[in-house]
Amino acid sequence: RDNIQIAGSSTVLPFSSIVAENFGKTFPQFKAPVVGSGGSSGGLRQFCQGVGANTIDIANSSRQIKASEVEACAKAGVTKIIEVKIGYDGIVFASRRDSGKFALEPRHIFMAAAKEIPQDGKMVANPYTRWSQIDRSLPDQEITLVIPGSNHGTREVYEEKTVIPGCKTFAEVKAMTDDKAVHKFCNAIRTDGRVVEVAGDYTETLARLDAQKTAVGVFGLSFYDQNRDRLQVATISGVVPSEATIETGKYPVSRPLYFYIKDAHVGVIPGLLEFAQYHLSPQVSGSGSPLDKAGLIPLNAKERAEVVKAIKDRKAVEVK
Amino acid sequence: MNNFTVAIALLVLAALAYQMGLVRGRGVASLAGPRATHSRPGYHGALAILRAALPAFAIYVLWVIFGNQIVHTLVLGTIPTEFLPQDAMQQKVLLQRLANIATGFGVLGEAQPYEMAAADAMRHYQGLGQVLVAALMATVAALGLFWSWRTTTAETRARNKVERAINIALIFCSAVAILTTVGIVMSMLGESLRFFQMISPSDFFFGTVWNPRFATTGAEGQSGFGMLPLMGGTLLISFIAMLVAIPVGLMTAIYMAEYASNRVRSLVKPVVEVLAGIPTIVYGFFALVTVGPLLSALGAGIGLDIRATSALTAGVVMGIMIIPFISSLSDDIITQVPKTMRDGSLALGGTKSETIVKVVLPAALPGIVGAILLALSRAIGETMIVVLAAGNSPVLTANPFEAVSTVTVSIVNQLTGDQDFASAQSLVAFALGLTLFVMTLILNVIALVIVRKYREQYE
Amino acid sequence: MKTHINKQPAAQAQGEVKLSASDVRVFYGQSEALHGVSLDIVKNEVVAFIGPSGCGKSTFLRSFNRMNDTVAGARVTGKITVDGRDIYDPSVDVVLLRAQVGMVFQKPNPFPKSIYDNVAYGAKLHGLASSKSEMDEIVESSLRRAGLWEEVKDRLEAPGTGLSGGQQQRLCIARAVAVSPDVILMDEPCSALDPIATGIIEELITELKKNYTIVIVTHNMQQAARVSDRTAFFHLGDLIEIGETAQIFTNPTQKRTEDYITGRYG
Amino acid sequence: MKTHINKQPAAQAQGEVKLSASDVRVFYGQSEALHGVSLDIVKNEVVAFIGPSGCGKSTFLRSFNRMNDTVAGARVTGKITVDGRDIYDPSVDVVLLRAQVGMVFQKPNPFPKSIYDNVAYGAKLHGLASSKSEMDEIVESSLRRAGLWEEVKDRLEAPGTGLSGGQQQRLCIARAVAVSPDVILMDEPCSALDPIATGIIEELITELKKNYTIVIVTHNMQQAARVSDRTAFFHLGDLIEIGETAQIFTNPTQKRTEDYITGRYG
Amino acid sequence: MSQQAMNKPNNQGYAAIEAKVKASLQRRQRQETRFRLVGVGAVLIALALVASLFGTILSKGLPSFWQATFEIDVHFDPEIVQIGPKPVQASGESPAQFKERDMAWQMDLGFVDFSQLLVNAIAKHIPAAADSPRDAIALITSGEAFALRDRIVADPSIVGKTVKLKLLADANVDVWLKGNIDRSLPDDRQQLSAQTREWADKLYADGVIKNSFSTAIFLNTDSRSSLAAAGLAGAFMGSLMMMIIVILLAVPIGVASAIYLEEFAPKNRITDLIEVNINNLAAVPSIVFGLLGAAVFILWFKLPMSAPVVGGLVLTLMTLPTVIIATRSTLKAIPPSIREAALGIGASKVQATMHHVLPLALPGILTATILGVAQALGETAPLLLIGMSAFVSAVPATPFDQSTALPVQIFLWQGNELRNFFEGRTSAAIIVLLALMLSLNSMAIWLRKRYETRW
Ligand SMILES: Nc1ncnc2c1ncn2[C@@H]1O[C@H](COP(=O)(O)OP(=O)(O)OP(=O)(O)O)[C@@H](O)[C@H]1O
Ligand SMILES: Nc1ncnc2c1ncn2[C@@H]1O[C@H](COP(=O)(O)OP(=O)(O)OP(=O)(O)O)[C@@H](O)[C@H]1O
Ligand SMILES: [Mg+2]
Ligand SMILES: [Mg+2]
Repeated sequence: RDNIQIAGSSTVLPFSSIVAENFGKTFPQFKAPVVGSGGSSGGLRQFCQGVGANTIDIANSSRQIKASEVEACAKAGVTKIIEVKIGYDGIVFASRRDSGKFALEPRHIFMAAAKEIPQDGKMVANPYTRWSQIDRSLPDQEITLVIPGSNHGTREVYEEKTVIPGCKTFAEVKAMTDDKAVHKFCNAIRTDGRVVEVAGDYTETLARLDAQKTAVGVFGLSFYDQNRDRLQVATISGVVPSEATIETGKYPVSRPLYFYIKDAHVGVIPGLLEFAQYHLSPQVSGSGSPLDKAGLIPLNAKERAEVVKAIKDRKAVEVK
Repeated sequence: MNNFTVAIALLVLAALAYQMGLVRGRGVASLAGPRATHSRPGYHGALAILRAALPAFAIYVLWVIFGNQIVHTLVLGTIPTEFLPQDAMQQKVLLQRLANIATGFGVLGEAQPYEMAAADAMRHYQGLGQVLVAALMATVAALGLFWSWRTTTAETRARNKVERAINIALIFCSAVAILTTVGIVMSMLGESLRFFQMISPSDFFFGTVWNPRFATTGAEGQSGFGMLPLMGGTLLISFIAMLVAIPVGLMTAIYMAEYASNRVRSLVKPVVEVLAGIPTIVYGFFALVTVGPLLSALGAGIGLDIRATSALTAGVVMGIMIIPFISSLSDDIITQVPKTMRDGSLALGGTKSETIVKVVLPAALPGIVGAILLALSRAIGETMIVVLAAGNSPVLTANPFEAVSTVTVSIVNQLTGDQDFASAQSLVAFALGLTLFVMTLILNVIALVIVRKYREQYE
Repeated sequence: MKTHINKQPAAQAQGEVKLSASDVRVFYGQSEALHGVSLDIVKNEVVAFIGPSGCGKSTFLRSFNRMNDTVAGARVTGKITVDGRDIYDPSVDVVLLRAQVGMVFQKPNPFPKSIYDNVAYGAKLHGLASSKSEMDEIVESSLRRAGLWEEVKDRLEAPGTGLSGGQQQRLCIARAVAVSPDVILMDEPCSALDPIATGIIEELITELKKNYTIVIVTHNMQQAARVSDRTAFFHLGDLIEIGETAQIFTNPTQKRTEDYITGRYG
Repeated sequence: MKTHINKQPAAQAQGEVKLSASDVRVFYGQSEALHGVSLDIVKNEVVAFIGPSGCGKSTFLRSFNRMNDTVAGARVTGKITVDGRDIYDPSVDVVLLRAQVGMVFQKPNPFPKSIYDNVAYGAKLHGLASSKSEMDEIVESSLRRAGLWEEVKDRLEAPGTGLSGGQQQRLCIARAVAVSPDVILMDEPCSALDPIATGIIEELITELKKNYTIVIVTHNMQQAARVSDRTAFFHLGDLIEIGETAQIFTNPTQKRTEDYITGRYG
Repeated sequence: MSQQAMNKPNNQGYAAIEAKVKASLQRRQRQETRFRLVGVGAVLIALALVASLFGTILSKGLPSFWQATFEIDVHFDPEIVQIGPKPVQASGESPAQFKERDMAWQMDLGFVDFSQLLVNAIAKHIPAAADSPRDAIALITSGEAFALRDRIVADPSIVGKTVKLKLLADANVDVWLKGNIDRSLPDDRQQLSAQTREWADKLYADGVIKNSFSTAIFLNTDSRSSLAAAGLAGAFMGSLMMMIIVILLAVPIGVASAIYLEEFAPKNRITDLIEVNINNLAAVPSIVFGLLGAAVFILWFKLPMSAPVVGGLVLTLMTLPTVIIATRSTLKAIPPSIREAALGIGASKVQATMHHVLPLALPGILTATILGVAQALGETAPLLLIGMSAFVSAVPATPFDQSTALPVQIFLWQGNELRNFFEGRTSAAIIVLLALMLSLNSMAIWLRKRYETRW
């Protein structure tokens, strides 16, 4: 095999594809890599199937590799893995343009989605059916929240960055000592159909919004950006999601994106390290670059330098 | 000696062998007369192919599979140990390099003397191997031809032998299905067992809550792995799909086979078959954007609360997809029923519909059941439509207007999601796959028994 | 018209006309299998059709209950009436016609069902039995009349297709008799039957004659002589002659009939 | 053994034994249709099987070329030999056997192919013609011998299933004759034929006899008397009697045979 | 209905029966009409479903076959394109060395600012473009810069000349010109800057941008960086190769196993086992076949990833049950007398099957093929696990090359963020897929029609 084979997260896929395409065109001596999807889990599973031409070289992942996975990899002979962080993915709440405009707080999101709400020290079944019942400032329309399915990495971010903080604004929750119990309580979603879990991609979320006017959906920033004519974004705690606000950390809901290189393939499959470095070069993933336009929030200079160094050193990943 | 020339050579050989067998067969036939000759010349020809070309082909296949390995081992043997990389990967790179030198393509940088020597060896062994293999193939082929020529007599049971070969080939073909099953079970069993080490089987089989969460989100997942809601969803949606597909499909088949003119039939049939070829993802969107809201609005019209994404939507759309499986196949089968059956009923004063329902359909039943089983299988195994249209809400309900989820959807979600692939959340996909496999197996056994019981044989 | 010449005065129907054909032609695709046949059959008589193989007997017989409709490419012209009503009139209900004019085919074609269901089929269709026991009665009496009851009474649930050739033929006769049609068309009903079974069927015909009108195709001259009142002789798609059976067999008016009757073979 | 008692000395084969059955029993599922029949048939003779419908004639006939193998649930015990070789021996090539022992079925079953292909099929299969013209010749002569040539010579390309009942029957005879088997088993070959056609087939049988051995099932006593050398009478799965045809018809040794022969019906 | 007739229906003449028959007849005729109507209804429903699906797909997809395209003079300004002569292979130079030098030359070429050429070309029509190159370059899809490079690689003498070129406009320009985005939206909701939009309109009015038939969709492979240039060539070839493999393998193997099971296999437990087994395989979710393929073909047989061979093999295994079951169903319906007739003449079982049974079963087998191919062609899930749901930027030349497939392409496109552009593009891809399916099946459809005869 003389070209790089990549698989993994569908969130990273578009970025990877762009780099792959340009990589092939820019370096005539290398063939363009093949970028497969299959989810972070599927990608890493393939990645860890072993070493050899019939295994992939790079796994895209929208989360960091897990210790158990590193272990499983090692068992199959994939002992050294290089981690490359490529940037951040912003996650936004958006509604249809012809429905109400939202200025959300994490607390609102929790109250809209939760199965039970603390009320006067007791946990009661979620009584809210309209946004305006949660907060007068919100539009007076039916609650329908379209969130990513539990198989999505985005779901974790959604929960960690909005639901849990929103949940913890309640005194009753604060009073709980067991962290596990807090998670369990906060993450329980209502089952009356007002919260829809989408297992597919953002297009599907968009289709659901098309089918239901009042729905509010969770999207990637770039997806929203390309469909601004149809969607309007909600502010979270008053911050408008944008590249700038995410980069500076003002907008809370975002997550890092990675890919992992199989060290054993370096030098065997041509162009592996070159690809990684090209990926990290500012003209590819810096601000104003194609990846930036495609919606990737770039690494800041310091992070970038660290990652590039790690690539050059072929530093093995360390997972806590 | 590339594949192409070998293919040509083998074809020529086969043609030669056939011709020879044919001539020989004709010869003995003309001597003994057709009566006293056991097999037709054509069979002698085919037998000659089996004896000459088949072993030669087998040898070539073996060479293709193992030849390179042998050459590589030999070449690596010639390389001085100090240059020989230990790592298998590096050896591969080296061999590639050697191959480049050997073919004269050249390499970057100066080729080391030991590399040159090894490349020479490689060239040598490759050439030698090819010559040997070619010689072996020629010998075997010649022997086969000779054997055929010598042993061909009027009594040679060439037909039986050729038919035996055909029979064996047929058995092999059937074995593919068995091997597939073995492969599927093998590729899922290990992972399933690992899953059952993490989650107790009783929780999995009898649990009524399906909510496998990320391990990191705290709620350590021991509970949310009950597959009953998924099974329920699968059954519900398949049931609805069959409710749509069987009447429409079967009636379409009946109409096309019994009522429609030939023109109409030859037009309608392929058109309906297009339904089977539309990618399921397209159906998914069709369900989500068109059918769902439509059903929802219809429901609202008659005072029913139907969700846009519900078991009903997914079932209906899935039913649409499998219509051709029932309609086209049943149509072919109904057409096969001999006309005398129909005549018998019509002459007794049966109306056309009575004839169809009471005589033709029962006679065609085994085939139609096969078609329906096939369609049902498609429904059970279908994923994309459900992902989009069923609402993906794994709750145990018998209400078709509610959102549900199915086994297949969960398999895909858990397999291609972002979660830890070594965790129960991901491994559950294998357990689900295996369970579904066993469940459908049981269903099929039941179906077989039922069909056996009601099979009607005409003439 | 050609056939009117063929039609002998002696052949004129005596009594109430039940079936009547005039200038019936049948085409299979391009070829004409029947060249304009005219014929009257009166109530409660038995008419036998005889003639060499392939002369159009079956074809003509099948026109009386419009079974030719089911043959792709077959076309019937001319006029056929049953009880004076043109059966090819669009307003005619074919189902009713076929209930009235029953048929036993040349090739036995039992349904792939149990023997019982085979016989009960028509009666069930027309709702002739209002209870299970009534149906049992119909089945039994029909099988008895076809002389099959003794042979199959222990295996009524066995498939009708597992019977011997002659048994299948009698099953088909029983099946047709079970719906008590007004007219019965029988296409060589005894071809696969031994003399005893043939005797039973011939008895049946004689008995049925009291109430029904019967047309029978046969190659067996003796049989025609035994059971039929009148006999029609066909040749190459033409009705050559029709007349009292006795007269046809003893004193045919046409040379061709005579040749056929007196052929060395009987 | 029961059947040996049945077997009369007069029935002993005179000459080289071609077919021989000993204690043949045939079961359809659980029920025994043939209760141990023993019988020898010598070369170049015509043996007729007679007996009431359902007595097992076809079943026995089909055992001689192992056509019962194709019936699900059918089982044959006992021994049948052709030219002294046990045909149920595993080493026997059924195909060769069937090429040697041809069969005309009770129900005409032409292939859904053209008339020509129907007849040419067997000859093609066994390579009996080396050229198109030779094949044409075989087809024509076979059709002629079956007395069908004149009727179909203009429509050889028409489907065989579009023929009349009697024509189909003759087509099936022509088809069997075309491969010139050694032994021909005919199951009521004339059931759908008129006297003239029957005469042709009977002539054919007489002609074939010179070279072949023929077993024929018939319900027509006259026919049996005309064409067969010996006649076997079956009843309820038993071979009751076999003997010279003349003797069977004039002076049967068994009461049941006599009853059957002298039944009022012929 | 007289009491008498009730009691002894059998011995009464027809007169007594007639009343009963007539009594039931009206109901039965109504039933007949109803049955027939239901049949017509079913056919109409099926047709309506096809029509509505087709209607939606066609109305969305057809316009996408036409795309906003520049027809513009591009001057290959040597000032901008500063590049040495293309290397030629020197005598005595090994191919590897020459390749090295050639690569270096091409690399140099890669650093040329091709966008400047494009901006200059546009500036000829809109002088203001030279001042805001960012807005100008947004008009043309980004991949065209590489297209210019490829031209020079192919023919270095082009430098210095002016050539009239067809260049694809940016996807958003296409969306804007086609009106697929609400033109009245304010700036912040538009994808293009006000300046770019204005220029696009002007160039369109001037005829520099035309809505011309898009060859890109057929000739290009998928593209992520240059959306307007995304095409189906790779996916099409991949699918075509897979389908050929499926047809060549699944149909013969499937028909062979069906024949074996239905005609030859002894009817015993083992045959039952195989039968149940096959029926069961039909219900296995397609993704499981992907798992199988990844485990067996890629890991075990060491076949390449993302290759049509593997895809073809996996889809073959997936469609096999369909073909087998469908074929068996038709074989079951063939009257046994046909087999008997052939056997009786001395045909062997194989011959009886080949000469008589198979021709009669052919329509059913073809239907099985049609359905199987249709199913295989539209399948996405199993391809996910063998690396075929991939972004591949080359057209596969052999089945062992990496490739993607049409349904995968559809899947990827339907998930693309730029909905305004890709909604149409996705439908166009579906049209191509259906066209491929119909043409693959047309032979089978035609044959089936020929062999359909009723006996
Ligand atoms: N396929 C079958 N399955 C079960 N029983 C059968 C089958 N074929 C024949 N029989 C039974 O076996 C017995 C003998 O049948 P067979 O066909 O040999 O009779 P036959 O002497 O040829 O009668 P016929 O003169 O009516 O043709 C009959 O009782 C018949 O019902
Ligand atoms: N379905 C058909 N298609 C074409 N020709 C047919 C069809 N049925 C019958 N024929 C032809 O029409 C003519 C008359 O056939 P018909 O069946 O009426 O003869 P028949 O008198 O019943 O003969 P048999 O005594 O042999 O049954 C024959 O030449 C026959 O070949
Ligand atoms: Mg007839
Ligand atoms: Mg019989």
